[in-house]
Amino acid sequence: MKLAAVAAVIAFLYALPAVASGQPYVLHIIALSCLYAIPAIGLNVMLGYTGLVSLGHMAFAGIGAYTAAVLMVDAKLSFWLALPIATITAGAAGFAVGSICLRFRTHYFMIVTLAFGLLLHQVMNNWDEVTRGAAGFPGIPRPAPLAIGDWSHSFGPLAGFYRLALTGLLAAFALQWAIVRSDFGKVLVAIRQDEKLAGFKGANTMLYKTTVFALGSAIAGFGGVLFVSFLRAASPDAFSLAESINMVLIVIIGGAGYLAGPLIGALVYIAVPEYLRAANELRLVLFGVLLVLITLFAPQGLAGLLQSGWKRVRR
Amino acid sequence: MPEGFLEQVINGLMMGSVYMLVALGMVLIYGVMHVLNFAHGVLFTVGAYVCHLLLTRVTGSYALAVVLSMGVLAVLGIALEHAVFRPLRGNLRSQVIASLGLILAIENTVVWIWGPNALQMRIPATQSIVALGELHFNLHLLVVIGVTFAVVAMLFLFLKTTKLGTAIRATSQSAEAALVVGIPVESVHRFTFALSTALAALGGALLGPLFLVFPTMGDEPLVKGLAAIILGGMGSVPGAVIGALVIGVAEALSTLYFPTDYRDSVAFMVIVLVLIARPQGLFGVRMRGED
Amino acid sequence: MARRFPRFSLFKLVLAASLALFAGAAVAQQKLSIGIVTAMTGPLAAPGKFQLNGFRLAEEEINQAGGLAVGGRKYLVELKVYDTRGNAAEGASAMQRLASVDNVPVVLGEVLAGAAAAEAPIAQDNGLPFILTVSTAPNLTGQGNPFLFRVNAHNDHLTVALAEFVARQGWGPVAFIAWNNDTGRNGVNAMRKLLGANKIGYVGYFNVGDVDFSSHVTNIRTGRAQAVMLLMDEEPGSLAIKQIRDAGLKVHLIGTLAMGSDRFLKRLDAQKLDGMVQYNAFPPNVDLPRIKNFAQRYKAKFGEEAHGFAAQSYDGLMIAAAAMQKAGSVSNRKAIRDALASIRHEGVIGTIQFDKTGQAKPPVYVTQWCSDGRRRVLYPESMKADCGAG
Amino acid sequence: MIEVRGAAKRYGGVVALADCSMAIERPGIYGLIGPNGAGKTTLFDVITGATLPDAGRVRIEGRDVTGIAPHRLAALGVARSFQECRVFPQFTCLENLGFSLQMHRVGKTLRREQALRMLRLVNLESYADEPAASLSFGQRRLLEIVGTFIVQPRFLLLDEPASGVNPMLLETLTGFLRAMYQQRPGVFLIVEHNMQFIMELAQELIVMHQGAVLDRGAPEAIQASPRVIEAYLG
Repeated sequence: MKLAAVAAVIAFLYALPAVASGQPYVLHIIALSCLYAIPAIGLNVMLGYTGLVSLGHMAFAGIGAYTAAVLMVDAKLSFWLALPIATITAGAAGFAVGSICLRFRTHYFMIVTLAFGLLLHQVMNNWDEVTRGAAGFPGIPRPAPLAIGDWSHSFGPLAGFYRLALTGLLAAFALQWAIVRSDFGKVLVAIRQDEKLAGFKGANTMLYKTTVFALGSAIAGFGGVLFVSFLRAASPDAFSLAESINMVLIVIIGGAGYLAGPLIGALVYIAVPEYLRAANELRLVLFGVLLVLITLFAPQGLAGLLQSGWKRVRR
Repeated sequence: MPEGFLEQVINGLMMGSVYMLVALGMVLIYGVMHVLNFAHGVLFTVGAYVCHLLLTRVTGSYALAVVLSMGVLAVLGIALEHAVFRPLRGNLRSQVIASLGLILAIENTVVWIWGPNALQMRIPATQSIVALGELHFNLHLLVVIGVTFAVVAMLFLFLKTTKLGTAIRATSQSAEAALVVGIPVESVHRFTFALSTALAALGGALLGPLFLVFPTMGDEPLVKGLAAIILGGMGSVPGAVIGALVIGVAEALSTLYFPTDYRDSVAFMVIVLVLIARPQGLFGVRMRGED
Repeated sequence: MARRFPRFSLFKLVLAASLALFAGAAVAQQKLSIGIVTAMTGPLAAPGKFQLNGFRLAEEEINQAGGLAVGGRKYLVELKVYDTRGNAAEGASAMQRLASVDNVPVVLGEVLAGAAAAEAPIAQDNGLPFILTVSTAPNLTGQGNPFLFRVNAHNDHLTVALAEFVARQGWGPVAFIAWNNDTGRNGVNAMRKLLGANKIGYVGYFNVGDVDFSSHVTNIRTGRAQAVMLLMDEEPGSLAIKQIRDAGLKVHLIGTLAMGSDRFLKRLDAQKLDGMVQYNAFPPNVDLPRIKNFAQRYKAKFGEEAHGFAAQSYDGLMIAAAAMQKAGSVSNRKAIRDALASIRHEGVIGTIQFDKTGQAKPPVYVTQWCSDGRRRVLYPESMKADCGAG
Repeated sequence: MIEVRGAAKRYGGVVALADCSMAIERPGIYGLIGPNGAGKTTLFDVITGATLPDAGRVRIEGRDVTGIAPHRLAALGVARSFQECRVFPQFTCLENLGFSLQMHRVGKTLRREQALRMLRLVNLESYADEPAASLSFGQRRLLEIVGTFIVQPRFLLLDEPASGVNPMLLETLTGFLRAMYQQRPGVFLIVEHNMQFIMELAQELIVMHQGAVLDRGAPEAIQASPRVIEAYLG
């Protein structure tokens, strides 16, 4: 029953370009929400399930994005080759940085991730020869059409890319789901609850945390590649400290430690401001207040609220 | 030693003393309540704006405006402590996240009220230039440094000699023990928060005339203040003072040796290295909040 | 014909503006939405404001003249303004919305290069002409996007005259204090290219929001720089000059167009600015009717001296209007694009004509502050004029 | 089997362990007692790798394990409980036990079976699917201790297992510990303040005082030891 509902929603989303062909703006917003939800899933695995509050998450999305940009534009590599390479690069960078950051805990961990986030952002901003510097990296291509046998799909037009973004999100979501259900995920949740105890029970917590940092960074990098391919331009500002903090905001508002949390968070973060386009400063004020209220009164985020609301309805 | 080395040290000490005010406020809160308040930077900004408002609309006296803005911010601090930080006590993660939310809310409220453009705060009395040999300094900068050091001295005296100061130090060592010996921990928390936000306001009000008053003016002092208290060892007041000065000097000196577009990272990488070598910071006794 | 047409339209506008005062109630006209993307909040809100002022003035003048006459009908222009905060993703969404929901025939604006780079391809997808009026990053044009146009001179072009001037003065080494963003970095790179690396002294970058320049000042002193180029906006610019002068540094100051205005003077004093040169796209006091007139109208509406960004943006909207007239349509985007590609427009900043990459080459100026707080024009030679004309 | 040689540890100015040496040669239930601040918990922390001693070595079965990571000790068959009682609060009782088993590479299907069996032994089976946070303190304590036994450790260190447990549950606990020892004898080292409980259970008592081992012997002998009485009263 639940499965059927999910399948129906997914089918509807895939069919949307055909239904809403006159609504490219809607497709654009949903695609963008997907592209924010992917790094948010990466952060949810770290923050929501393992309890690692990284304040430099988007820097790894940036590593993926710029790696792919350079590979596609300068090395003339195909998107389909650049995507896995960039994802792995972001993951490797996450592993290296994570193994330093994870020597620290709580506040110290946050500050050290913030420090690395700043450093990586400065590299993107300052390394003119490779990243094209602060002015941004224009001319990043959309993926080339894919043809398997008789079936072919092109990703240049909005509708085509929309399906790719959706597929990317589903892949990231499926990975998250697999992680959470696995024994590996069990250890992560144990670490979140009581890291010391998990260690005495026999978990090599450092290894698990580093792995999850690398994994989260790889997911962020994967999202970053799709993001710049969607925008067809990369800009260091998209991977700044402020964006990393916004990512934390997305995960918390959506519901940290819930499978659907990052999706809800990204949708709220992207779609609501688009809806409120008029009131600009005010909408950021509202987001700030919402974040404070959620930490105070609904630490489970919107996903948690929905779940408990649903339980109440069913009762 | 490259040319200009000494001068850079002086530059660094000056900026370091500005960072100090922010660092002190943060370290007091951290020590007593174990809260890392990321919103401290925007409170600094609000302090500057309130001071500007009081100076131009209410009183013509800069000194009075500074003191009043400290009062206003102290009240705001108490309100925040009561509404946000007290309910989240003991939950580090939520406190940090709530303070990130406060940054968004407060900074954009400032933009909403005062607009995105910078305001100027001119205090004619402190505009002149003081020459020290070949070097020239703006008088207001010397005022800032003088006031900062006076405040630091007063704070130390206060913490060491008064009953309330002793209560603060006791609470920061162990809240439970403080409760046992009859210290009203709740009141100490409230007072510490008020003191800390008043210090933030003082920083903003002092810095406004030297530079400009603008919505993101608190970001830099926040980041540097944060760096300072980590370097000094979280929770150590003398550590914060030294940490702020070290950060200021390291930053200024880094311009002699490193490309300036990596200046911010240089400061932070120094901190990461120090932490790897000495996890408790320069003056910290031990890490708190480990488990 | 193409040459005379815009002039005629401008003349008509001015005439109609005065007539409109007497005309009273006009016939009900149709609305024509024009898309604007700009930074109204965020770190680049200040330049965004000047940009929007220029659009607003053009909107008002067109409407007071009774609207835009295209294909036998009159249209009242209505600006659809979206704030992008200089953020690429928000800019892309705004552009998509303007293209498909608001269905505008043309979009103008953007301040930040990174956002413009993400907006331009979406404009191209939708066959929607997009006119940049402020962003100066050189690599924006030249991406093979036929729908992208830029009214203002880009960085390399802007700095040419200044570099020539600096080279002629024999100042060296030239030090820099520059924003660590596209404005600052592109400026430094352009000057390095033009002056030669051996003329470049200390380069001090700072982040948007930094206010203390003391360590840069020290390094400039010890580096024995003869001139300092300040690549930033007016707010940090005023702080930097104050700190340089307070420190007693005797160097020639070189600035950007943000530092050649009376507003900038108000932040400092004439003595601190004396002798400073800056490149400029629109010196408001130049003795040319087009410039003087615009400066007056701008002052009447906004109560302050005209800003180059505003003048460029004003021209942007006017050239879009002219292109729609030339195309004879307010909805056929392709025709409007083609009209833009071939148009020659006499704007307030000078003659605007787009090359194959969509880049215009309006005149650029070098102005210099006099000791009395007025400005003189040093370049181009043909316009050389003394204090009070810059 | 467990050997501590010359362990020393200071926290700031406070001496927690001072040249503490102790050896346990054969399986049995050992009680570790001493006045508050004698260094019992610090000794536990040093043995289990939670704390790196300032000086001294720890050996388990002849292998130097000083300061090694807790998870490596767990792999050697060392399990411990905590004075403050630690379980995973959001995990259910089953998940808590299942996690211990998972860490010892027990397959998924076996986990549930074994966990249920253990819960039944301490009368917690009706709480199997309740989160640990909803249990009473005493029940949580039982859960914690069951969680250490379920992996059949060869070295078990319990830190004040009886504190905060009501008399009825205490009986369950005593019976459980005995049964476990009979089933699979190992080194059980138990810090305890409840003298009645530990006297009843332990074969040998080790008395700590001022950061070192003061005396050890059979419970009756220790009860009569003048040194121990002096330490407790002084």
